[in-house]
Amino acid sequence: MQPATTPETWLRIVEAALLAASGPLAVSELRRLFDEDPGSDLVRRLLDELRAEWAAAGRGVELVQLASGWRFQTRPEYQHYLDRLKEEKPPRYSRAVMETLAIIAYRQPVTRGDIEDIRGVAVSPNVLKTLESRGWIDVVGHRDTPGRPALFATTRRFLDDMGLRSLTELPALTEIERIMDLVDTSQIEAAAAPAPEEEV
Amino acid sequence: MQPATTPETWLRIVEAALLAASGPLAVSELRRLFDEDPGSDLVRRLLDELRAEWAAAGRGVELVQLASGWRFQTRPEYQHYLDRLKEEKPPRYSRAVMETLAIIAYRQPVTRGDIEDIRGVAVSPNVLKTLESRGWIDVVGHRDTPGRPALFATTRRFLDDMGLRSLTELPALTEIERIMDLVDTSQIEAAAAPAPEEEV
Amino acid sequence: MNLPLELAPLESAAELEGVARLYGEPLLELPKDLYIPPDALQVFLEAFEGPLDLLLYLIRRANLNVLDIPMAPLTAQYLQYVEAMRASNLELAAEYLLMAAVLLEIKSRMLLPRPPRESTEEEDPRAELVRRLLEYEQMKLAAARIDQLPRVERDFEWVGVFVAEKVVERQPEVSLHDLQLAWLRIMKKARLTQSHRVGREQLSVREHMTDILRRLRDGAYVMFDTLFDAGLGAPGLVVSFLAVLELVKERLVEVTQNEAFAPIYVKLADATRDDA
Repeated sequence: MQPATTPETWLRIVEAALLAASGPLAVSELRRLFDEDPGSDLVRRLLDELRAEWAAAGRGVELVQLASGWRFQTRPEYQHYLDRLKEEKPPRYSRAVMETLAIIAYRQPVTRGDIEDIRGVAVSPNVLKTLESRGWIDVVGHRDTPGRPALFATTRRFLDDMGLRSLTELPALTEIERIMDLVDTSQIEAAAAPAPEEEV
Repeated sequence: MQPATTPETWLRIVEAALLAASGPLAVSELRRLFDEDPGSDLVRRLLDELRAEWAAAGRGVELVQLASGWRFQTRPEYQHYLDRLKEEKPPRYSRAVMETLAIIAYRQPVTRGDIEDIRGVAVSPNVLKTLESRGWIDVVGHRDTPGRPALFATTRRFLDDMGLRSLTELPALTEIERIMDLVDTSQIEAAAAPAPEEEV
Repeated sequence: MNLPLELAPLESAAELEGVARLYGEPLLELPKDLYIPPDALQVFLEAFEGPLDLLLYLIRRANLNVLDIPMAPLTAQYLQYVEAMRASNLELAAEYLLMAAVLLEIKSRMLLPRPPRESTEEEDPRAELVRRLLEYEQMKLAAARIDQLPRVERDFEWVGVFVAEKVVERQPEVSLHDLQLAWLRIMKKARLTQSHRVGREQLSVREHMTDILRRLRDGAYVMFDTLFDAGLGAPGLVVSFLAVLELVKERLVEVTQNEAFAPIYVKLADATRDDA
C-alpha cells in the first residue's frame, strides 16, 4: 500500500510533507515521517537535494529554510501574477509600525517606554496591537521596575514571514559613524522616508 | 522583473498559483492570472499538461479536477507518512468496546447475552460491529437456546495485532485478580478509566 | 491656514557669534527648500513621526553636520513649524512642545560663558540630543530596510497543498495492557455488584473450544479423531478433549456414533436448523 522506501521515495515523501504542511517543518519533524529514523544528516541531504531539484526545474515555487524549519514558497517574481487572484491587498504598514518593529527587532527585549524614548513620541496601543495580531511580536516577560512594564520581542513567525533563519540575518544596522557621514540628503530621503501616504 | 510569458512560463505561473491557492481554482479564475486572457481552451491544455507532468514525475502530490475547480492534493498512498506529522492523539476505543473485547477474549465463545450479564449493561450493536469490522472478533456458531444467539470469539488477526501466538499468552486471569487484590480499587479505577472517552 | 511659512532670515540669531555660523561661515539665510506652501502644511507635518523626525529632516535638508548643529537657526526653524501647527489648529502632540523646550534649553546653555578651565572636558550641551537623533535615524533606516525585505503575502505566498484525508481511516491502537485494564474494570464491577460470578478457567480449553467451533462452522460432520492434533502432545490432547466435552455440555456440538467402535462424528448442534 505504501510506497517502498528507496532514496527516490524518501525524496518524494519529504516533498509531499513539505508541500502539504501548513507551516515550516523542522528537520526533527521530518525525521518522524519514516518507519525508521533516518537521522538528521540524511534528512538534511534530502532537503538540499530537493531544493536543488526545484531550483533546477525553474519553477515558480522554491524550497527555503526559515527560522522554524523548511517550507515551500512562491518566488517573488510570480507575485505580480498571483496578486491578480487576490480579493484584498496585503496590509501596508505605517512608518510608526515599521519603526516600532525595527526597534523591537534590533533592541529586544524592549518595553513600550524604551520604544518611545528612541522614537521620541508616544507609541499608540494600536501599533503594538497590529504587530501582535500579525504574530510578529509578543510579550516575553516584564521588567522589574515600577509598573512592571511588558517586554516585547520578535517571534519566530516574524523571521519566517520575512524569509529569515535568524535575527542575525536582519539587515545590518547602519553604523553611527556612517550615519554621521550621510550628508547626501537626497539619498537619505529616498531610503529613509518612503511615501508618507502609506498607512496601516 | 516578471518572467516573460512563454508557454513554459505559463505552465509555471499556473502551477505556482495552484500550489499557493487555499482552495480549488476554476478555469475562469486561472485565466485572470495573465496579462492577456489566454482563453479557457489554452488554460485547460496547460492544466492537462501540468497534471501529466506531475504524474510522470511520480510525486506524492497530484493535480486533480473537482467540481469547483483544480487543486493539488496529496496522493492517498502518502497519507500513512503524513499522519505521522500530526500532533493529534490516535483515536481510542470506548470503554464499552474494550470491556467487550476483553470478555470475548477471556470467555470465548460468548453470546451478546453473556457479555451483558458480565458487564451488567446492554451491549450496543455498534460495539460488536466495531470489533467485527476491525477483524478482531467473529461469529463462530450459535448457541442452541431460544433465539439461537450468535457466539463470538476472537480471531487470528486479533492475536496477530496483539503480538500473541496464542490465547494462552493473554495475561492470566488469576494473576490479574491477584494483582487486583493487592491494589486499592480506587487506584485501578484511576488508572483504568481515564476521563470518559468518546464512544466509537 | 493663512500663515505663510516664509522663513525670514533670522537676524537676531545671525548676530550671535559662534552660533549663527555654519561651520565658521555666518548663516545669513535659511535654505530655501524649507519653504512649505501653507496648504501642504498639514500633509507635510503628518509625514513626520515626531519631533526627532522633524529635526532630522531640518538638519539633513540644510546639509548641517549632526555633530555640530547650529542651535540657534535650527531652534528658530523648529519653533516656526511648531508655531505654524498651532496657528493652523493642528492637533499638536505634547512631544513637539517638549522638544521645543529642550532646544531652547540647549541653546541658552550654549550661550552661557564657559569657565576657562575644564572647558575642553565639559560635555557639549548638544550631546544628548545628537545621541538621540543618531539612534532614531539608525532605527528609521533599519525600518526602511526591513520594509524592503521580501515578505509573505506581499512578495511571496506560502505553498499549502490539500491533504487528501480520510482515505485511510485511522484505527485505534490497543495494547495488551489496555485489555488487561479493561478486564480489571469488569472484575471490579462484578465484585461490587456480586450479580455475576466470574470463574477462573483454564484459558486453553476456551481456545480449543473456539478452534473446534471454527472447524465445524460450515455445519458438516467432522470425524472426531481429526479434531485432535497429535503434535500438541499429551497435555494438548487432554485440553482438546476437555474442550469437546465442554462444548457438549454447553450443547454447542452434537456427537454421534452409529454403533460401537464406529467412527464418531461431531457437528454443530444447530447445523440442521441452519440448513432448514
